[in-house]
Amino acid sequence: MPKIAAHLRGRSWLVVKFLAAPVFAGLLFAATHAAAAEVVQIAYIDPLSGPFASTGQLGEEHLRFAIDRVNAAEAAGPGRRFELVAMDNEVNPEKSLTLLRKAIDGGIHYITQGNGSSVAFALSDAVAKNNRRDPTHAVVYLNYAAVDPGLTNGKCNWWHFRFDADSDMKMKALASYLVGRADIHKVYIFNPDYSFGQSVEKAAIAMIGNQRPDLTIVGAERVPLGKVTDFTPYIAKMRAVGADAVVTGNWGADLTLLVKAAADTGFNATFFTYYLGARETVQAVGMAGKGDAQISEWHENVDAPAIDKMAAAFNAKYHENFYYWRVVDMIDTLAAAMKEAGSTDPLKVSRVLSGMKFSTPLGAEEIRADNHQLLQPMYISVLAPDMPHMFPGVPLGFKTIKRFDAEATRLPTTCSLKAPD
Amino acid sequence: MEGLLLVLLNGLVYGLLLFMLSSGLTLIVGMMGVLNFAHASFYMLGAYFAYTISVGLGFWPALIIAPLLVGGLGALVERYGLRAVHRHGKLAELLFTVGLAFVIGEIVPLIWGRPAVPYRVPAVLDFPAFALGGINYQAYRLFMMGVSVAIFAGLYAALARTRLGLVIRAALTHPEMVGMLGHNVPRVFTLVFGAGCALAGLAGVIGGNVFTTSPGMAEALGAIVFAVVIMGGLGSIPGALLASLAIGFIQTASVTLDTPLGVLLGRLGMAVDPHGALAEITIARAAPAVPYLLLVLVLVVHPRGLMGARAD
Amino acid sequence: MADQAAPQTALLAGVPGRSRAWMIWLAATAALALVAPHLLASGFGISLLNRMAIAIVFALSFNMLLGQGGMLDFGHAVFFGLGGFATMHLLKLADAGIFLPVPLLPLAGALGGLVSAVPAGWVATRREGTSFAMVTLGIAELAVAFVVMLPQWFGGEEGVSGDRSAEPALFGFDFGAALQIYYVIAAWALLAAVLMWAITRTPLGRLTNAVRDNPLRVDFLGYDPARIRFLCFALAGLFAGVAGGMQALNDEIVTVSNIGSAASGAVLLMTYIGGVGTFWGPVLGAIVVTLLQMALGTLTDAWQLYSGLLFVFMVLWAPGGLSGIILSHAPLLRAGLGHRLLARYLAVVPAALLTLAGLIGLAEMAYRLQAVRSGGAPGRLFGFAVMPTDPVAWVAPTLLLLGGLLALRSLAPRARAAWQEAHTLLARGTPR
Amino acid sequence: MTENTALALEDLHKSFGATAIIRGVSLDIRAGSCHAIIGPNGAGKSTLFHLITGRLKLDRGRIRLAGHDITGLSPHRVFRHGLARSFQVTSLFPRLSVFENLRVAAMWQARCGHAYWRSVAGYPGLHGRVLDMLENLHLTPRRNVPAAALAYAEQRTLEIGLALIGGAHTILLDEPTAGMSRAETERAVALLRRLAGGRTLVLIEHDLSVVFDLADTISVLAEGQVIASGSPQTVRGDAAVRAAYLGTAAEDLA
Repeated sequence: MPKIAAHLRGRSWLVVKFLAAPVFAGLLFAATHAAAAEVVQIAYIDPLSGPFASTGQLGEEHLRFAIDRVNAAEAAGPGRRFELVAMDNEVNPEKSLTLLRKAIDGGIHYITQGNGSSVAFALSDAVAKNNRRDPTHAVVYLNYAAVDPGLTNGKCNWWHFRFDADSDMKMKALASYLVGRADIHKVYIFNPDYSFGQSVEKAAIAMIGNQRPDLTIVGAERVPLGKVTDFTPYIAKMRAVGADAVVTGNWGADLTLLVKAAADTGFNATFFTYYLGARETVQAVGMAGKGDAQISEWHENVDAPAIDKMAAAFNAKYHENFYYWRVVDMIDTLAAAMKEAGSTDPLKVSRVLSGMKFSTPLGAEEIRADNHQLLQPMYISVLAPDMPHMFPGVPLGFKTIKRFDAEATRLPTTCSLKAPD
Repeated sequence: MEGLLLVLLNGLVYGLLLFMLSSGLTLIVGMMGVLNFAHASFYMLGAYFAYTISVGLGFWPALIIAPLLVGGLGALVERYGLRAVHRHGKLAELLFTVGLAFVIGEIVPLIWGRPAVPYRVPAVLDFPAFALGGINYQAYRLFMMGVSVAIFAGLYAALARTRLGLVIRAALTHPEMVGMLGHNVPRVFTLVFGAGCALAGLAGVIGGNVFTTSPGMAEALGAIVFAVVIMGGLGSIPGALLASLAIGFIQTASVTLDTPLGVLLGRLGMAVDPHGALAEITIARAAPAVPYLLLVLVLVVHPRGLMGARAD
Repeated sequence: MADQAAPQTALLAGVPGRSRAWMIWLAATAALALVAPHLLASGFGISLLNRMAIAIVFALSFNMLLGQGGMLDFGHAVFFGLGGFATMHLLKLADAGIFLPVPLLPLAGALGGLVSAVPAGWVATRREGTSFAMVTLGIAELAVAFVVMLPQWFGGEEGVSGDRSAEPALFGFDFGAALQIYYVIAAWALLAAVLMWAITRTPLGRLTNAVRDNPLRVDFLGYDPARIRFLCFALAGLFAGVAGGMQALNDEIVTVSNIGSAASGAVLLMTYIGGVGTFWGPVLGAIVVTLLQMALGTLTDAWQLYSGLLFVFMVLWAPGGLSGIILSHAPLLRAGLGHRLLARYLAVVPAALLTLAGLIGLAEMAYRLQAVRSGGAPGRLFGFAVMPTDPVAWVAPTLLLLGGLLALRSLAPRARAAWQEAHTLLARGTPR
Repeated sequence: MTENTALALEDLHKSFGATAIIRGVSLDIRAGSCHAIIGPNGAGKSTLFHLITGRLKLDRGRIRLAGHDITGLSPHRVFRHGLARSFQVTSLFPRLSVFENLRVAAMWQARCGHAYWRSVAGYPGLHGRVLDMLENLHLTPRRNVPAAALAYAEQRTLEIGLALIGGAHTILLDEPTAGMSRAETERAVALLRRLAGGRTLVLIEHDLSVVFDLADTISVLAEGQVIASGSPQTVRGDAAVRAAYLGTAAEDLA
């Protein structure tokens, strides 16, 4: 009983501190504004606890790395520094909205997020409403990994900028490669059963079916995320229809289990994936992943020495493999836009970002003015032995089998954005 | 024909796997009446312990040591946690295990890190043992099935045929009586809980390398083990086996059916809009929901589960 | 649980003389709700109040089942979420130009919750105890599976969103502003709470308590316990739906995550920490847990561990929840026995703080060790620069923890004894 | 069966597995009488009550309550036909107050239904009826105490009160004085006598002084069959009863 009394005491202290926090934050904000050095806070709203924490943590490390680079070079303009404010949303849309509110209260005008299209839709929608209702607290939303095409089509808005190719763009690249492979005749499409998987499936059927007389789609299946323990029956089904390629948007544990089940049962089709590239996944899949393909904007064996150096620095600092080149790209681009705008005002910066053209060590890139989707070069690569860069514990590395120019990934959009007044 | 055989075989493999995963829970639920929500956490601990041990000593020592460690931990939890909440009733016991699952879920990544650990199938068993319809079956799968059958036989024999089993079952229904006969009832409960956790740990040792050993694995195991235990009838070992196999066969069979659900409902006499949302869902897509559908159906028709003796 | 919950149920039980007190409470709560947003004066503060109001209604509806009816529902979020979807679909209709006053939309949530709770309740309430809980677990899994599979109705991963301010303004309010929607939500919370409280005073409310205590006996008194459980379940679903509708208005988006096990788990946590033995316990729990979720997360990475430990702690040592603690002390304080406890309690505080400091120290060190391993900075702890890779740094918190625990071992029983003594005195002093 | 039969049992049978517990029991219980059922342990007395009240399902036989066939009805439906019971092992609502226990028991008769739109305090007569019963049970000072906190004899008294307050015309009492002291038993008997008021009481009782004190008719149950039935005097002299009651009980009978 008395223990609890103490506990309660602790709690009420917490409440006081907590209620006082906005006031302090406000004071702090005023103080920093008065000073010469201008700090631009970027709120990072992603999972930092719970089952998806490792992905969120990886994103945070990349953001910190990218921000350190920008600050060291004063790339956002003289005296202008970026600062990351990490917020744990547990991939929960409702919690994300509350955190967005908190960020807005704290005077933050830039947020970034990547995990979960559900969160992305919620944030994009809330940001648009907030900016309309309260323009002085406008927020720019930088999306580094949520790939639902809807975000830059039916549900697009001015304040959302996406730095990852959407699932349709990735499928366009995958499909053009697949259709060109004369040895592939029967394709099986296998996806997680939520909107991302559904859009992958739709795109795959549209882009792969009817392209070549001897190339058919022999099956399309969706399974609930994280609910299947044993994938063998699904492999048996694929095997029964004679599939020689499997296109899958599955990720994380489901992808690992799928690829391992295929290897265990001796099913030899090539898996064309969206998310094989994460170190955690490659390590879990092990040699079973040999020969399987992924689509990405970069991988360790892309010939770009400047990024190699970056990757080496990142690996040394965080004991993790550099993975999100696009996060560095995104922060660099934001810094460049601020420098060009000569301001950190969200509207001014967003006007610069919209339609911005620039080049990176990988080639020319463009943020489309009509839907704020970044066009960037894409690579299809397969896990192969004897590569210069291989994964720790697994003697495999990604090997480019096809590169696409940024322009080649452009798709029609239903969106046409206009800057707000 | 081959297709049917394949479904049966895959169903059997999956069913036995489910039984292995849920056997420890069945034991604890059946003998103590505690719905142990931390079951999946002990399963996860088993996998992690086995990984750590196998790095140093190899898989086979891990197979013995890890379940013992997990069982010991379980016994401690019972002795110093569960026993204290016992007097507050069943709900408190259940909630205690919920909290415990939460805490273990946080501590595991602190020790082993957030990414998955490379815990692999032992090389001796990593080869295709036989093939059916072009699908290879790993020797390790056979090993897994063997362990599952052994667990069943062991549990069944221990509870039904030995004096200890008799005492345990009596302790559940008539604790005072058994206490008066000179048996230490609390110690019996500690023993049972420890044994249940050890079985969870064993499932972790064997399942952790086939699946992935990561902090998310407890959550991934999820409610399915509860579906098995409840459907089988709380605490009935043969019931759990029956439920596992039923789920295994039906779910595996549903995977092969691409008939839309709408057509099925139509045949059952329900009017379904042929272009509506329901018409698009195939039975195969709904397959992973099958265990829960079965669970609800079984409980509606037969509230005590397939072979349960008690209703609560 | 029973030992602490018993007295207060008796207190609640129809003593006609107490009927004025609730009006004072209601007026005070309404007044507080009216001024609260102005005291906080920040958008985040208001959105936090909204979350609390929603959580309060949700937790109260959950406690209609758990506390009042003895039914542990593992899928209560299903009705919350479906109520939210129903509200959102109407909001979209409103956006499309059909006249539907925004503040009344949670009524659609009520309907959605009720309509979904009826079939679920029909199946589940035929059982009691553990079987009931397990059926709800199965129903929840099924509901989630189907909601995900039906993007046409539930929007799949992206959920369903609408705009509460798209309609023509009603009496000059467009409900876009945070403060306006706060008052809508606060009004609903107050209304729902009053209604739920009123239901406890009706025949069904009393019968629900009776079924919780002894369903068999109810059967022999002319009532079908399954029917009472069913009605209670349906009503709880209705109010969960109201909470879902409030959330739909607040967030302007409803997603599958509202239906899932995490949401069902959260409401269980809130209700239990607040205390299931009283009507108002869940209100307390909803407020405290919402604060924890939102505030603790920004203070430390280890917040989930702390929440878990708090939960285990409550189950082990305070199964009556916060309201149980308050109730076991209120009569003592009222009888002027507080001074007997104060000294003993104060003696425990330093020991408890010591234990807590040690525990927090160890947890923080562990989390920082992880951060350092992946290249982060260790930061400062209690004002000290710490280096978790240095084993020596672990000595201090370990010693704190051990010392605290040792002190507690001798001091806590004394405080407990003082508490029991006071209760004995109370019992002797005021014969009932 | 005659016009004023309250409860008629016709050839009731019940087995658990291979063991036959009730083997063809037939009884007519006269309205307004106090009918005691006695018999050695394991004779099937409590099982008989469970069968009458719908707690257990009959294998065979027919039960009529004041002319209505109540065979196979669930307990609450049986109650609604006017039959209430008390339990051998006290069965109260432990967390509810004494007052609330009685009020719940009186609700069906006060036509409360399942109302959730109307305060329970607003039902005419309900409150007064509970207060009266509290007085009769001598529990008024304890009205706000949770049932779990009552002393044993108080709990037994409340148990009887729950059976009596519901307005049933036929009341089955399963060992109402079990575990009570001499003085407490006497009080309970007085209570039953006072409150019975024209209602039919069916009594299972081991305490034969209570039986002979209260009952107009006694039936003796042994091995699942009625071996004797009649006035106390008749039963006292019955040879079969003596045979069934070997040992101490037989001396009591004499």
